[in-house]
Order: sequence, then C-alpha cells, then structure tokens
Amino acid sequence: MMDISDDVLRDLHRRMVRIRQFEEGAGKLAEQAKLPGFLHLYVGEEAVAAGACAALTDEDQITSTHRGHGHLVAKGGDFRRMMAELMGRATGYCKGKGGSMHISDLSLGMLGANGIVGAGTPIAVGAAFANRYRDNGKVALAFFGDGATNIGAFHEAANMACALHLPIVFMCENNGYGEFTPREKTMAITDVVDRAAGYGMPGVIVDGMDAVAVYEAAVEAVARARAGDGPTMIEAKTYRYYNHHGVQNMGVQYRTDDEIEAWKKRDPISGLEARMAELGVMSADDATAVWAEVEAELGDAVQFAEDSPFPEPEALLSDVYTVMEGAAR
Amino acid sequence: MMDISDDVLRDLHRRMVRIRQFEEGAGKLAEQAKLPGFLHLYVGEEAVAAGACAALTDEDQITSTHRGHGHLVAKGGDFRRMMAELMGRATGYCKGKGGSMHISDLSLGMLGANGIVGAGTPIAVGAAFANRYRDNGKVALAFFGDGATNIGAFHEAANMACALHLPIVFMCENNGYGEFTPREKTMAITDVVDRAAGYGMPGVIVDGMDAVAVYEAAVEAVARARAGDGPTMIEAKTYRYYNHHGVQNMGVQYRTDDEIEAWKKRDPISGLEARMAELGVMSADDATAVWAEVEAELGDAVQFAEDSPFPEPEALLSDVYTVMEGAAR
Amino acid sequence: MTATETAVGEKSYVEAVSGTIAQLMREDDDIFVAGEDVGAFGGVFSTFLGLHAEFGDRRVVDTPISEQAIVGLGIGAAVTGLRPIVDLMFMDFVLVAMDQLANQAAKLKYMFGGEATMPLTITTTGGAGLSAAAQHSQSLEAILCHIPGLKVVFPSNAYDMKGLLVSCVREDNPTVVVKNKLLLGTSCPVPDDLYAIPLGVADVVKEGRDVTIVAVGRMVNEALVAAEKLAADGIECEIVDPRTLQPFDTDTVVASAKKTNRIVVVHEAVQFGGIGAEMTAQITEGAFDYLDAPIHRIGAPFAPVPFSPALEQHYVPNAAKIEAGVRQVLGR
Amino acid sequence: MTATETAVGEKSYVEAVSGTIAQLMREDDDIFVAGEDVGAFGGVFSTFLGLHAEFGDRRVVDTPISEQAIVGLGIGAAVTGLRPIVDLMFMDFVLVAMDQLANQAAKLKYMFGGEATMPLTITTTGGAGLSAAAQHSQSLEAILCHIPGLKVVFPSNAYDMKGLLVSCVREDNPTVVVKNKLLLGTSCPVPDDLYAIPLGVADVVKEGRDVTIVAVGRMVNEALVAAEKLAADGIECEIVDPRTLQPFDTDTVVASAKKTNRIVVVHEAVQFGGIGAEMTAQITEGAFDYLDAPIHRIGAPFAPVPFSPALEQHYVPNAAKIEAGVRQVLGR
Ligand SMILES: Cc1ncc(C[n+]2csc(CCOP(=O)(O)OP(=O)(O)O)c2C)c(N)n1
Ligand SMILES: Cc1ncc(C[n+]2csc(CCOP(=O)(O)OP(=O)(O)O)c2C)c(N)n1
Ligand SMILES: [Mg+2]
Ligand SMILES: [Mg+2]
Repeated sequence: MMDISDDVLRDLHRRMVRIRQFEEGAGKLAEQAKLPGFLHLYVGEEAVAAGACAALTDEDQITSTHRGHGHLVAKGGDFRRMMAELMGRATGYCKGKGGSMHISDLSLGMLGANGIVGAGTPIAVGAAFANRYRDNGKVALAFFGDGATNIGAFHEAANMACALHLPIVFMCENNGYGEFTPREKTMAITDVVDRAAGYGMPGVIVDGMDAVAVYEAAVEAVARARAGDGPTMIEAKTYRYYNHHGVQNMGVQYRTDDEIEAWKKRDPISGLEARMAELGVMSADDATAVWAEVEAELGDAVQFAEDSPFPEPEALLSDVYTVMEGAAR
Repeated sequence: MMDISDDVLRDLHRRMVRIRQFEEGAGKLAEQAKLPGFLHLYVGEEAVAAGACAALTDEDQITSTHRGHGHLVAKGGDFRRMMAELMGRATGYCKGKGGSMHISDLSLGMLGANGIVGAGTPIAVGAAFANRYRDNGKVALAFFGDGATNIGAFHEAANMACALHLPIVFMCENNGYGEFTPREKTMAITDVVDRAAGYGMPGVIVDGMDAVAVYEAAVEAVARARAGDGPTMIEAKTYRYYNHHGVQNMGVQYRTDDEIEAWKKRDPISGLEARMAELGVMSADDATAVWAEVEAELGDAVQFAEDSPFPEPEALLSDVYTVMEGAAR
Repeated sequence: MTATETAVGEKSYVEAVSGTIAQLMREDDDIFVAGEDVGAFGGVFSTFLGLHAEFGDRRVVDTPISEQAIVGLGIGAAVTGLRPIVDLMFMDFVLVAMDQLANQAAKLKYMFGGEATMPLTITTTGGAGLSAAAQHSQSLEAILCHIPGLKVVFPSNAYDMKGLLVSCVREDNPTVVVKNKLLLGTSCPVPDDLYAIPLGVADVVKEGRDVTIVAVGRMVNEALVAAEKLAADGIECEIVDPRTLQPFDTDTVVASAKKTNRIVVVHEAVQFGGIGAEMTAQITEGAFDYLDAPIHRIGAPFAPVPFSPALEQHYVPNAAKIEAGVRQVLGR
Repeated sequence: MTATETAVGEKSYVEAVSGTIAQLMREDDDIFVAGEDVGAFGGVFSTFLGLHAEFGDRRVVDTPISEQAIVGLGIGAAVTGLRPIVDLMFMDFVLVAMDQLANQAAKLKYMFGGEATMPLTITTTGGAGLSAAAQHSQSLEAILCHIPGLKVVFPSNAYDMKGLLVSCVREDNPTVVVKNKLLLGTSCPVPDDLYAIPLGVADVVKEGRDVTIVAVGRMVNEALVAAEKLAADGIECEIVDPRTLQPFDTDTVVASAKKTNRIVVVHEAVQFGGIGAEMTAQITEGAFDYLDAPIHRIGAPFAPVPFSPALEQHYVPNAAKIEAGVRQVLGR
C-alpha cells in the first residue's frame, strides 16, 4: 500500500463531498421540477471519480458518460456553470445547449459527458493519441460503466489503445446494473476486468466505495501511462444509491431494499471520514466545516442558476460550426 | 485425442481438395479477367473450413466473411452455382446479384459471405438464438478473421452469445494479417483466443493447417453447444497463400517469401495425404482419383457458368423485397 | 380508417404497442421481443409492459447494451424463420446499429438473389420535446428511407400504431416502426381485435380544398390545430398523413396536390435532406402543372437538438409554424 | 476555377489526394493520417502512397479494423488540438462508424455550447462501377448532409480534389471528403502549389442557355459527355458542379435555374431521398416562377447495388440517361 498523505485524504474527502452535495442538490431541484430532461445521479459512486481525478493533473483529460456530473465535479468543475447548465440557462457550461448529458469543460480536460453508452471511450483514445503525438506527458482517462463494456465502441477503443500503446487509463464503474437490468443478464462474467487481458493490458479490481483504494490504483495506472508503458484497466466495484435516472427507486423492483441498504452501509464518504478521524487527520468539526462550505457553494450556484437568463432563441443556430475567417458561409 | 474414423479423414480430405480446386480455378479465371469484382481466395486455409464444417450437420448454420468460398464449399456448396455467381450469371447462387462477397445457400445453412468485416457474427448469434428458441438441436458457427476480432460487432456478438448462453461456436481464422497489415500492429496480444475469457467462454487454439485438429476441436465445441453448455471460441492458426485479394502477392512486400514458403511446407492437404498414406487409409492413387474427380467437377462448373446467361436488366429491381400477398406494393 | 366489427375502446399509444404485440405473440409463437430493458421492466417507455409477465424469459429477452448485436440477433433469427421484434431504445441509437440495419438487414435478401426472407420488425422511439438534447431527440427517418430494403412506418396516433404494427410484424421484410415520445401518452378509440393497415397507404385525415398539409407523425396533430385556426378564416386545409414513409404513397399525396394546388409539408426532422425534400420532389414531378405556389417545407432548423426548453421550443415545428406556412402558400 | 501563379502539371485524382496531404503535412506538424492499411501499403486505393515513407509511424498510422475507434481517434485528437485526417476505406463503412460521425463529431461543438473546435477530416471512397456489390459501392452522401455539424465535399476531378482537400484539412469543423472509385485514375492539370477552393461554392463547369444539369461527383463527366451529344442538336447545356454538398451553394444553382428554366439533377446515389431531392426542393423554392418544366431527377433505382456487370451497368446513371432527361425536360 502507498503512503497516502493527509493532504491527499483531505482532497479525496472534499471532492466526494462536493459531488454528493451537488448531486443531492440537483436531485432536490429535479423533485421541484426545476431541471428539464433526464438526470442520472452519481450518488454512491463518489469514490471512483474522486479517486481517479485526484490521480490526474489539471491538464490530463477525462471522458465521461451519461452519469457525468460527478466526473466534472471531481475534475474541478464550477458549481455555478454546472447548475446553470442543468437548468438550461445561457450561463451554463454549454450555454444551455447540452444539459446534464453533455456537460463539459475543455479547460479542465473534461471532454464531455456523453449520451451514447460507450461512445466516450474512443474519444479518450484520440486524446491519448494526441498526448503521445505531442509528447506532452498528459494522460487520458475514460470513465465508463459495466454495461458500456458490452458495446462495440468500448471494445474498439480498448483494443486500439493497446495496439497503439497509448497513455490512457480505462476506469470502469461497475455498479452492477445497466439501467434496470442486472449485470448477470447481460454478461457471463463476474469481473469486467477479465476483459483487460484480451486487449493485452493489465487489469485491477478495486473497492469502488473506497476513494483511497481507487486513488492508489489510479496513481499506479497513470504513472504507467505517463512512463510510456501503455494502458491499464481498473474496475471499481461500486453502487448507485438512486434510480438509473431521477431520484426515486421507482417502478419495478429491480433492486431490493436490502441490497441498497447493504451498499449504503459502506458509504464512501462516511467511510473515509471515519478513517480520517481515526488517523487524526480530520475531526468531526473539520468534516462539518467542509460540508458547510460546500453547502454554501451549492446554495450560491443554485441562486446563480436561478437568476441566470435562458438562452435567446437566436442561440439555436450558433455553435453548429466554428465560423472560419474568410470562408464561404 | 479422439478416435478419427477413416471416413472422417476421407471426408476432410475431399472437402479440402474441393476448396483448393475451386479457389485455384477461380484464381485462374480471375487472371483471365473472367471474374468481375474482388476475389478473396481461401487457399492455404482449407483445413479450417473443412474441419469446422465436417463437425456440423447439414442443418447447422454458418456465417461467413469476405473470404467465403471455402466456407460454402466445405458446407457442401454446388460448384456450378458458385462459379456462375462469381461470373455474375443468372444461374448463380444469388442470380448474379451478390457475387463472391455475398455467396450463400440457405438450404445448406450457409447464411452468407459478408462484405463487412465482423458483421456476420451477430447474425450467427441470431441463428443460434432461433435454434435454442425452437429447441431444434441445431448449432450455429461463425467464421471470422483475426482482424475481425478488433471490430465492435464481433465483440457485441461474442458477449451476447455468452450472456444468453446460446448454441454457437466462434471460429477464428487467424492468418496473421488483416489485408496488408500484420496482426502485431493491430492488437497487443498474440493469441486471439485470449479474448474468450472476457466473454466467459472457453477458448482453444488449434493448428489451422491440420484439418484433423480443427475437426476435433470443432466436434467438442459443437457437442458443448448442442448439449446446452454455451459458446466456445476456437482459434485456428493458419495462413493464406495468395494476396488479400486477387492471385498475386503483388505490391508492397508486407509478407516475406520466406514466410510464405515456410507456411506452404505445412500445407494442410499434402499433410493430410501423407498422414492418410501412412495410416493406409488413402493411397497415392486414391488421392489422385479424388483430385481428378474434383477437377472434372470444376471443369463442368466453369463450363456451366460460361454457358449461363447474364441476368436480364429487369432483374435489377426484383428481390429487393419479398412481395407480400395482398399487400399494398 | 377501416372499422372492424369489434369492440372499440379508448387506448393509449403505449398500449397500442404493448397490447398489440401481446395479441400478435399469442397467435404466433415465432414472434419474440428483444432489447434493452424490455423484460420485467417493460421498456423505458413502457411500450413492452406486461409482455415479460405473460410470455417469460424465452420470448421477451433483455439484451446487453449492444445495438449492433440486437439488430444482428433479429437478422439471424428472422432469416432462419422466426419473426423478431427488436427494440432500439432511442431512434438516435439507430446510428450505432446502422451497419446491421442498412448493410445487412436491408440488403441481405437482394444480395442472396432473393432466397432469404427477413420478417424483422425494429421498433424505436424518436422525436424531440423532452429536453433530452442532441443524442436522445432526433428524427432520423430520412436516413432509413434512403436505404432500399427497409420499410419505415411513422404512426401518428394509437389507432394507426396498432394497424401498422400488425402489418409490420406480419410483413416478410425488415420494417422500422417509429414511436414518438410525445405521443406515448395520447389516446384515441382503438378496436380491441387485431386489424392491419396496409403499408404504403396514406390517410387523408381531413379533407379540404384550399391547401394540402402533408404531415409526418406527431406533426399531424399540430396540423389539425393549425387547420382549426385557419378554418376560422375560411381556409380549408386537407391533411394527409403518409403513415408509411417507405414505401411512400405518392399517388394519394399527388392526387391531393392536384386538388388543392398548394402544399405545405411538415416533419420534425431537420429540414435539409429530410423526407420533406423527397415529398417536395415527388409532388413537383407528379403535379407540376397544378401547383400555384412553391411547396412550403417545414422542418427543424439546421442544428442539433438543443437541451434548454427555451431553445427546444423554437426548434421543433408546431401549429403556429404550419399556420404561417399555409398563409404563405395562400398569400393571405 | 481560380488559377494561381504556380507551375501546373497533369496530376491524377489519386496524386491529388496523396500529394496534397504530403504538402499539407510538411507545413503543419499537427496533421496526421490514420486508417486501415494507410501506412506502408499506402491505402487500398493508393491515395496515401508515399506518406509513410516520408512521415513515418508517428504521423501515418495503421489502425485495427475498428471504424468507430478510427473516427473516435480523430475526434479526440481534434478536440485536443491536432488536425487528424482519418480514412474510412469504403464509403459503405461510414455506416459502421455512424454514431461517432453523426452523434459525436458532428454534434460535439454544439452540445458543448461552442467551446470545442473539431478540425477533423474524414476521407472515404464511394461509388459503383467495379462490381464490388451492395456493401462496397454505395453513395451515402445524402445521409451525411442531413446531419447538422458535418460538411461534405464531393470532388469531381483532381483539380477540385486538391483545392477542396486543402480547405477541409484547414477547416475547424468535421468534414467528409468523398473520393470516387472510377475517378481515381483520371487526371487533369493541377497546380503544384497548395491552393484552396472554398467550401460551399459551386462551379459552373460549362455555361449554356437551354437547360441546367446539376451533377454530383463523377456524374459531372457523364454530364459533359451528354452535353456534347446534345450540342450537336443545338441544345446548350449549363453544367453546375456543387463540389460541396454541405453546405450547399443554393445561390449558384438557383441563379442557373432562373437563367435556363429547365433543370436536370443527377447523382449516383439512390434517387429516393438522395441529395437530388433536396436540390429539387431548393430550386423549386428559389426559382418556382422560372421553371418551365418539372425538374428531372436522375439517381440509382431503388435497389442495392448489384454485383453482375450485366446489372450494374443499368444501375448507375450515365450520359445516356442524362441526355434522355434533358430531352424530356426540353420536350425534344
Ligand atoms: C448506445 C446506447 N444504448 C443505450 C442507451 C440507453 N442507456 C443509457 S444509460 C444505460 C445504462 C448504462 O449502463 P452502465 O454503462 O453500466 O452505466 P451506469 O448507468 O450503470 O452508470 C443505457 C442502456 C444509450 N444511452 N446509448
Ligand atoms: C467494416 C469493414 N472494415 C474494413 C473492411 C475492408 N477489409 C476487407 S477484408 C479486411 C481484412 C480482414 O481481416 P481478417 O478479419 O483477419 O480476415 P482475412 O482477410 O485475414 O481472412 C478488411 C480490412 C471491410 N470489408 N469491412
Ligand atoms: Mg452500470
Ligand atoms: Mg486475417
């Protein structure tokens, strides 16, 4: 096991608290019908985004999924612009054009949430290719779900990254479900990481409810990539507390209450707080202060978003193309 | 090792000789510019199609690739209708509409050559699904190349077959190249079969220059499938003697003469003939008789094809749809 | 609408899918359903609700997230004799499975010289209006209609959904049935028994003498709203719902054009290269001398579907735009 | 054609691709090429010949058979600042990569609210005539043109290929450059230096007063042959080559229609839903009062591309069909 500094522990904690609060806040707004469109919450899986992104620099890139808020928050996303985007406002990250499923911040290396399952992974391969091409020392990391590993785009991306020996990390968030269908029905293997060998990359399983474990695995994989030693796949076993989308575990009982409760007992944030308290790194008061600070950040962001204007109808037709200087049309 | 009957040996031999002669015959016609379009010859790889199809019943289905003549011959294809198709005649398997790349015979369970790499594999999954659905005891077998295992459709097919536990065999013809690019450039693994574990099916490597070895592995995999025990992947290490398409090893030296010669020394047909001679199953005269018989079959087929009419222009618009009785249009 | 002598009840568009599939499955064991979350969950739009409970795992199959293999599953099963109904959850995902749809399902019969039959029904759900943004809101029918070998139906109400779905499932060719998201909750009187609406036959939803509105899918409803407003000004609109886009009922549309001499075509899809372009070309070809004004096309502007309701509402064609289009072709 | 003051030599269409890419790569290290067999082999159509020898493994990359990842590679590299040229060997394979092309590359900038730039060039080779059958002969440009966010060029000769390719590679938006199989060996005078033909500007290849032929890609050559025959009968054809199909140069085409009053549009793609439908609609909209006859559309019949030369020759539009079309719109 690595020697984890107190600062790293605090950093992981803060990233997770920011994700949790943002997501719970978004959930509440959705219940008040203030958020249009689909909302895929990341609550429960915070350790994965936090652990992975803490192992990256600001310049490293990530690609994300339909469940992308957590990834952007972990990469340092601005609550104001995120919340404004979720509300479809002109001040949002995508000027209201993308919404929850396309949230992105290129300046943070966050190359976009993605509405098509698996489709982000080949894009991460492209970013990794560019990094190697420029020899800029950057690493790309692709987040994707267990369900996404059944789709062709993922396979092609994983194989191509290995064939070209690119600086990339494949980070699988295995939460046991694709929408409302359990993993057992859609694949004959238990561990997604069994696929890594078929591409010729190492694969590791980590406890996705433990940010430190994810962080350690990610640090190692990122170092490998940065050293020119090629891709790694990490499978983080995790769980989403809420439904596939929205905030209720509504409808058909595709998951039992017992199952949900068992996972909640292993909550990544309270788990880390207990550990930090034990290590004397963070007192209960310290923790409360972090929550309060982030709560204020969230309140401010919600206020900002609600005060923000909707985009003007003319915005509809801009940003389809980059306007070329001196070009016809 | 299985106990292989003399009849099976003779059967494997005959299937291979038929493939070899058909392909060499087609190659000659191509040199005489008598075959329009692309021609992907199977010469060198005969043991794979012969061994696999000998393990199947006439009712079992196969899906094929751009390099499909060998598969259809091995499944019992009629030389006349095949040659006529390659020449674009109305008497061909596809009435001249499909050509080499779409040759098929549904009555033999041959669900089509395919111009899109990997695209046949999901179709084989569908056939396997139908077999299980009807509980008809049939098995589907998908042929595909090493290069095809890099494409998304293959991955989805392999995973779905395993998830649904279908009666199917995945038969990889690893000839070391995808067109003009060696396997080493396009995948970071040496054995394609390493991918099998990632889907949760057993994988076996066989000598693809040895029809008996392929047959034995196929018999086992087919039995597994028929017994309801799910898919198997077989990787046959083989080699194509001619170029990716056409009959010359023209253009850029992507393969060395030494490499080609080394593989030819392991020719699947002369190898089996030697073995059968040793076992006293087939004398040199017996072998010559088989070659002569097939040569006559080929000569007849070429004649038939050359005597056959081209399709009439009106044929252009038929067979786009099945005409429905009493339906509008 | 051809009425049958059976009980008729108010049914939703969703029930017209799930209920009809159940009826078809009861009479033909060769029919099965496969797709993502179509099993116990009943499909994310509930259009497969109840099927798994009645028919079980064998006939209602949850698949991995593998759109290519889902369509391939259907192709392989159809060509070996079953009658699959496979679902691509959102119409946008048609693009993920495009090779299997357009290079395989559509062409297999032809490439095989006619030997194959392909009784494959692909259902999918299209259209904007739910702030689902650029990858979950598209109307891509023009792409499918350009591929010889596919047939494409686009039901605008529950009655048509039932009758067209029956024809598609009984059809020996690959068909794509496009459900519309905003129509899911709408309902109308629908006979309980099975009935078939033939493919390739348009429906003159409303007769009128001044102008023809050819409206696709949900736009039929918008056209009806526009027509009512225009009627107050004495403008009588004829509304034609093609119902099937491939094969397209040129005759009915051209006949209407010859009658009214002025045409508006409207669909949700992007206008450039939309099916409205083909309609315009066909009407021009078939009724050139009858046209008193240029055909007015209405479709989405040349942009991806935006997320924010503030933008999306201006993106999707509606009754107001149709009304304005009619006034333009009439010059009043 | 805008001539530049440089040496001009006869160059083939193939050289116009490979040579131009080499020139562009020499002046900008951000440009790289990736695709199947594009490396030492130079591409199956030789359009990348010599690049690997000059630029090596780093900049000329053989990929696995993975069309989705090939386009994805381009997207990811483009959005992080490179200028990728990625190749999809046959245009038919566009359908395999359709999600990455249409849902990702085309929409990314818009979905991100404009933040991204996507200087991605996708080359591919389309068209029939080689007995390559249904999955290796298609012309699918109409599908691409229907997707907001992509630009599509369709060069009909080596000169245009060079100029349009330069514009595409320098363009900050995703472009698709369609090479035509039967044009590969054709040649014409092409300046040695780099020059750009702006996207979205049609070329009036030949002026004439009696009829306008709007011809796409290789059909321009067929139109020229037809025009020559017709000239013998005193019929003067104007031939317009749109060169870029998306954005489409409506102005030039409509101006020509207003001048000649009679129009034939011709492309290799299937007629139903082809780009000719959009052209017909746009011309009808823009020049309705000027048209003396219905616009005559010529495209492939509604069938997959057949294998046998005996069928394929009747499938692909040609000079004879164009001539007949012109005579039909002229009534003589
Ligand atoms: C190509 C495609 N198919 C289907 C969907 C619908 N869909 C959205 S999320 C999802 C489940 C994804 O599962 P997983 O990858 O495990 O991610 P999770 O939601 O569990 O985080 C599905 C099927 C989609 N968006 N894209
Ligand atoms: C989707 C797709 N991409 C590319 C091609 C072009 N192509 C035809 S055969 C081939 C190589 C296939 O390699 P492999 O699967 O190993 O089969 P082999 O030719 O070696 O038998 C390629 C790239 C194609 N037909 N389809
Ligand atoms: Mg999951
Ligand atoms: Mg190979």
